[in-house]
Amino acid sequence: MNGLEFSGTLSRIDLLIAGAWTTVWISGVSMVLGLLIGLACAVAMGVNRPVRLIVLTYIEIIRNTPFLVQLFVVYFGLPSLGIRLSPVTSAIIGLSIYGGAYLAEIIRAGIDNVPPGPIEAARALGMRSTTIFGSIVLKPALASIFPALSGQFVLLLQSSSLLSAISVAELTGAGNDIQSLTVRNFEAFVFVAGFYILLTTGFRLIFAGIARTSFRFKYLGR
Amino acid sequence: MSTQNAGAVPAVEIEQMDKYYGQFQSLTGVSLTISQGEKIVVCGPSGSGKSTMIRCINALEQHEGGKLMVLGREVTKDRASIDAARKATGMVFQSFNLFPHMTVLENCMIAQRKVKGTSQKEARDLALHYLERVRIPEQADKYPSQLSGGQQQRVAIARALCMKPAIMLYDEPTSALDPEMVKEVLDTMLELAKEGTTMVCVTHEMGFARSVADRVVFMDKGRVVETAPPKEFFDSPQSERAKTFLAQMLH
Amino acid sequence: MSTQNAGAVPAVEIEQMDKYYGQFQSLTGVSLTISQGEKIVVCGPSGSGKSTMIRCINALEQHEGGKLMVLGREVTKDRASIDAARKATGMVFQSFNLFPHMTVLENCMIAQRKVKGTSQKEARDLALHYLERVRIPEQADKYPSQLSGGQQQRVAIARALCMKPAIMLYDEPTSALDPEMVKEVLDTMLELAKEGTTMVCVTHEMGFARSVADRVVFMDKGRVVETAPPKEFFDSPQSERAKTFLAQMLH
Amino acid sequence: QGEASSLDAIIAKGKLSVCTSFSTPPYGITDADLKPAGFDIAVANLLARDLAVELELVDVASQARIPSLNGGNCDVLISSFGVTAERAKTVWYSVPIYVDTQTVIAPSSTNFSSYEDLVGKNIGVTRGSTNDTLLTENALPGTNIMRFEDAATGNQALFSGQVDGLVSGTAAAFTITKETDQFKPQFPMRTSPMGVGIRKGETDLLQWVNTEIMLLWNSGELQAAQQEWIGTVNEDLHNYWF
Amino acid sequence: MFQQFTFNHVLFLAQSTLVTLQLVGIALAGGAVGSAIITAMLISPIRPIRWLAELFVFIIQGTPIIVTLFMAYYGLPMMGLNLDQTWSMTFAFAIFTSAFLGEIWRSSLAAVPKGQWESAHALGLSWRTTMGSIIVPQAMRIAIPPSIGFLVQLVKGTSVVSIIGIAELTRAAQIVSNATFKPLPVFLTAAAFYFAINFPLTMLSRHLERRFKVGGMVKSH
Ligand SMILES: Nc1ncnc2c1ncn2[C@@H]1O[C@H](COP(=O)(O)OP(=O)(O)OP(=O)(O)O)[C@@H](O)[C@H]1O
Ligand SMILES: Nc1ncnc2c1ncn2[C@@H]1O[C@H](COP(=O)(O)OP(=O)(O)OP(=O)(O)O)[C@@H](O)[C@H]1O
Ligand SMILES: [Mg+2]
Ligand SMILES: [Mg+2]
Repeated sequence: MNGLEFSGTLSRIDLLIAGAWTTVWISGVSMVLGLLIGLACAVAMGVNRPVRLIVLTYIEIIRNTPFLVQLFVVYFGLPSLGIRLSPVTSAIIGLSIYGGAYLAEIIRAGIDNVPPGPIEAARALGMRSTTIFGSIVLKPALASIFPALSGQFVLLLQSSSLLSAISVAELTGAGNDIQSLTVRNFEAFVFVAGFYILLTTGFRLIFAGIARTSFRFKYLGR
Repeated sequence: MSTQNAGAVPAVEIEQMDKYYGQFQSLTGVSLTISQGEKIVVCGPSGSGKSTMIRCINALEQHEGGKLMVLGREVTKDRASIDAARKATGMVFQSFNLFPHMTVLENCMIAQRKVKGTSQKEARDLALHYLERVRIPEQADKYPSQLSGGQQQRVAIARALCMKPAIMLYDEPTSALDPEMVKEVLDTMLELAKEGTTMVCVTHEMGFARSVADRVVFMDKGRVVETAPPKEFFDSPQSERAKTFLAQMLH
Repeated sequence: MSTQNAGAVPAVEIEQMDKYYGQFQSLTGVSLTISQGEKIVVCGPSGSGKSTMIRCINALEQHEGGKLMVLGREVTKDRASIDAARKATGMVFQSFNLFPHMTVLENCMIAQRKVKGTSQKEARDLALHYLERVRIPEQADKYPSQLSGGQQQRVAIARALCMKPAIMLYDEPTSALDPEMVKEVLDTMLELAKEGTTMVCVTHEMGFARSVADRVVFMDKGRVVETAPPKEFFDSPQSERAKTFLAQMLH
Repeated sequence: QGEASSLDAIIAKGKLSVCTSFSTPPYGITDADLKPAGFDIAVANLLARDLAVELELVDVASQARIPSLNGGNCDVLISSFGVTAERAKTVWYSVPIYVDTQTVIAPSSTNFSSYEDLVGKNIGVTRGSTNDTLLTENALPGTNIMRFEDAATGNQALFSGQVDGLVSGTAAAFTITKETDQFKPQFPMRTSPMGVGIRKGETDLLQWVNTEIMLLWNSGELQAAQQEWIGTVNEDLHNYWF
Repeated sequence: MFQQFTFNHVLFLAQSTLVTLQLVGIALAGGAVGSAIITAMLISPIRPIRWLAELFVFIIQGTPIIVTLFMAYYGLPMMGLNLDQTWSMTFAFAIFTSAFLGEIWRSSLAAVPKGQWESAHALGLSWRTTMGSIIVPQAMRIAIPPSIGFLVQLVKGTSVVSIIGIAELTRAAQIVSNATFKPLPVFLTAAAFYFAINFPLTMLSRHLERRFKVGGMVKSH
């Protein structure tokens, strides 16, 4: 195995592109679902102690066990309870639940970090708590955690690399296919790494763009 | 429900009000009656309970003992009474507390829209009206972070005014401003004061107190120590505490 | 190396000094000579370059044009000249900048130990001496976060004094303090000023300027606009800018 | 890959290091005492015995087999290692030690008799295995090929009903069918010889392994191992020898 | 049918947990050295050195650990480094750790307020003294909670080596699940083991975070 030999990998680049696309869309859908779960949990944490405890249990269990194990539980474990999900569905559910736990914490922190001043001002103006949450708290909260959100998305994207374990044909899986076809393992993974870095960078840019348009107020300082 | 005097109802009536933060008693037996249209300046050393009192009037804090009436209606734990107190009062904070994610105009419109259900157009017109009153209509589409401190505070005043409160409460509205901006905000307030809305203002701007206030309320350690017209208060304070306080204020 | 005048060397000599931050010119042709033992108060509107000037004297910033001499030695990019300038000057910042992980005593000892190589005992004695001078020897073993703002600032002063600088530089030393703490720090500075160390102080405490300063330096837009004894400056400022500035300062 | 004889080196260090898998029944599994067992491991034991050295087993996943061998993690690879032309460019094979017949194993209620029956079904394979290549090459459009990281994961998919069928050797199928009648092999697809993997250039080691296999066949020990673990004996194995 | 999921298997999982901890330990040891170097490079005044370290962090943080793993696993032998499986894993994790901890430590140093540098300079303290006596002691407190947080990530991250067949906890669970064909209880047990390692770490990290944030860093003395 002396010398690098990229031609075998290059000629199968379409596999990598297809894998990258799977990675992107599954991660994207899971991120959105995860955000919803995270938001719901973040709000629920503020409800009362029992609810808070339930949410914290969920968060701690997910954060302290490997995603791969969670994935196996969903894909191989649930059928023994009569719930049979396709690899892609399992992947999306697994990733969303996984991401949701992290996002819940981040969003909670964002909500807690909204300065009390504007909230008091809103109360002084007679607004009710639901209005205050929706109109005054949410947007600044999201704005302040946006870097963390985008970081979490990148981590989610990377976690999706484990999905090939349950036969989802994502980027790492495609890399594995190529390496078994070409028997040029290192070359295949140089490409895979390159694709991930491209995706990561691309997503960071997109997120930065979203931040600049949606949270314009943050970037207008004097 | 209200102990109405003959003629006009007092804007604010406080009787033996107590307020605790946990163990700590922040207000002790505070009594004060403010007539409608009156201008009150509240002063006193740090921690004396000035903010606490003003926040109680706005029902941002709940008092524990005594009685508080705003426009003749008692403020209790009851949601409706709290809403009524907030409707009657407008609050301007030391640190402006504008909504950072909304433009100046949106800041002035949101409460009208969400609390009063005013239409978009009406809310906008009223907001622009008050922005003109505080002399910054041209800043309407900027975000707070693009404004100077003085301008931000004037937006905060306009925002409060948009709810047409009977009583304006100011909590050290100029103390977070650079010297050059203090003047523009004080001028704005002075102008508004001339128009007859009731005003309660915590401030240490003695010049302002002299020229605007009907009465100065001096607080210390959670109590109202002295209440007097400004001239009397500044030239011949009665209590020892006020004397030393004034001496320090003027170095 | 130094353009020595007859008699004593000036404490600070600035000639046509320029300073840029990137494109932005923050100081333009600043000239100022400060004799040893002189007390200078620097004032002027925000952004006028007061901090920049004082930071240049301390060599925290490097000036780009002109000449700066501290105790007769020119300050250049040369490491040794920078060290000399820092040795000659003590700096007290607006925000104290105490080392939070060290006790008050350790704060006062670290530079003596590490820069001068003073023995543990000597460093300790000197630290305690200066803590006494700023009237907080009893706080020696506390951590900064356990002190009030005024006390923290006094520790910062003691820390600087421990290095026995010929020139003390203060950058708005009281503006981060609440009114009651301002007085204790100003009193401390006043007492120190009586002893003959050279002092350059950026402040807007006009009472302090009147009672302590030999000269007031008024800056605007990166230039020294006016230099005059305090009485003259406050009572009959020459420049238009100083007039409006003073008018606003005193409302 | 030095000049020195790797066979001599093995003997000198007194240890034969074998890359294999502990989770590929019946070739490599763990028994009730959690000790490695299975056909590949039996062969590894025989090799070590006849070299008179200690045996060291290195558990590697399917797709890591070649890199592990070439990376020097072990001396030989005995891990249900099917012979393919592509792989033979990178490693050397000994003569086959077993010829498996590939099949689809599926729940007993199903009847797959040709590739056509697989259309529209989820069929699992181990990623990068010879089963993978076989199915990929022969599957008709519409067959949903699901690639799992290793035999363990693939088996789990079959057992949890996540796939309708799993391409596997009859040997692997046997492990399952001898335990339960819920699954059965469907139609034979192709025969697939398996050999011992050896790094290219290690002529003396290859030579020794080939000789040893012949001797094991001759003594009947290879057949016994096949019988014990796979349940059948490859009577025509020597037809595949080269 | 098949083997029962017995206490023996649970013991086997427990043993494999030790392998996981071993992996973490070695990765951490290698990573600590690596992170120190990367941190030093990241704050270096020499730009090309800084860029190099930033590029390294960018690539490693932009790549899933499993891909880093494959690269080390397949790539090292190509460079003539014949490490065995465990060592090539360790190498991959040390690289992974260096990039993440290096960045955590750099930002902790940067989080020390600028005023601290300035007052140290104003007192004439040398760069070394400033760093050693003023900045690093403060940065360390800031760095501890995220470093522990990363440790949790690392413990979980080691599960991916199961894919190349190191018999750590996740791989052991696969082996047992394949022998018993009872994936759900087996993987839940494995999850419990991970949880037992990580939960105390998470709690510790949260506790420290809260303490450093609320109490200010000094009151904790
Ligand atoms: N949320 C709170 N929890 C506990 N104590 C509080 C709280 N808010 C205020 N206090 C205490 O109540 C007392 C009165 O506070 P208040 O803010 O009313 O003083 P103030 O007169 O407005 O002072 P300042 O001039 O500094 O604004 C102070 O001793 C303060 O420490
Ligand atoms: N690090 C920096 N980078 C860029 N511009 C700076 C920097 N520091 C100061 N400036 C600019 O230089 C000018 C002078 O600043 P300086 O801090 O000296 O003003 P100042 O007179 O001390 O003001 P203040 O009273 O607000 O402290 C200002 O316009 C400021 O924006
Ligand atoms: Mg107050
Ligand atoms: Mg300044």
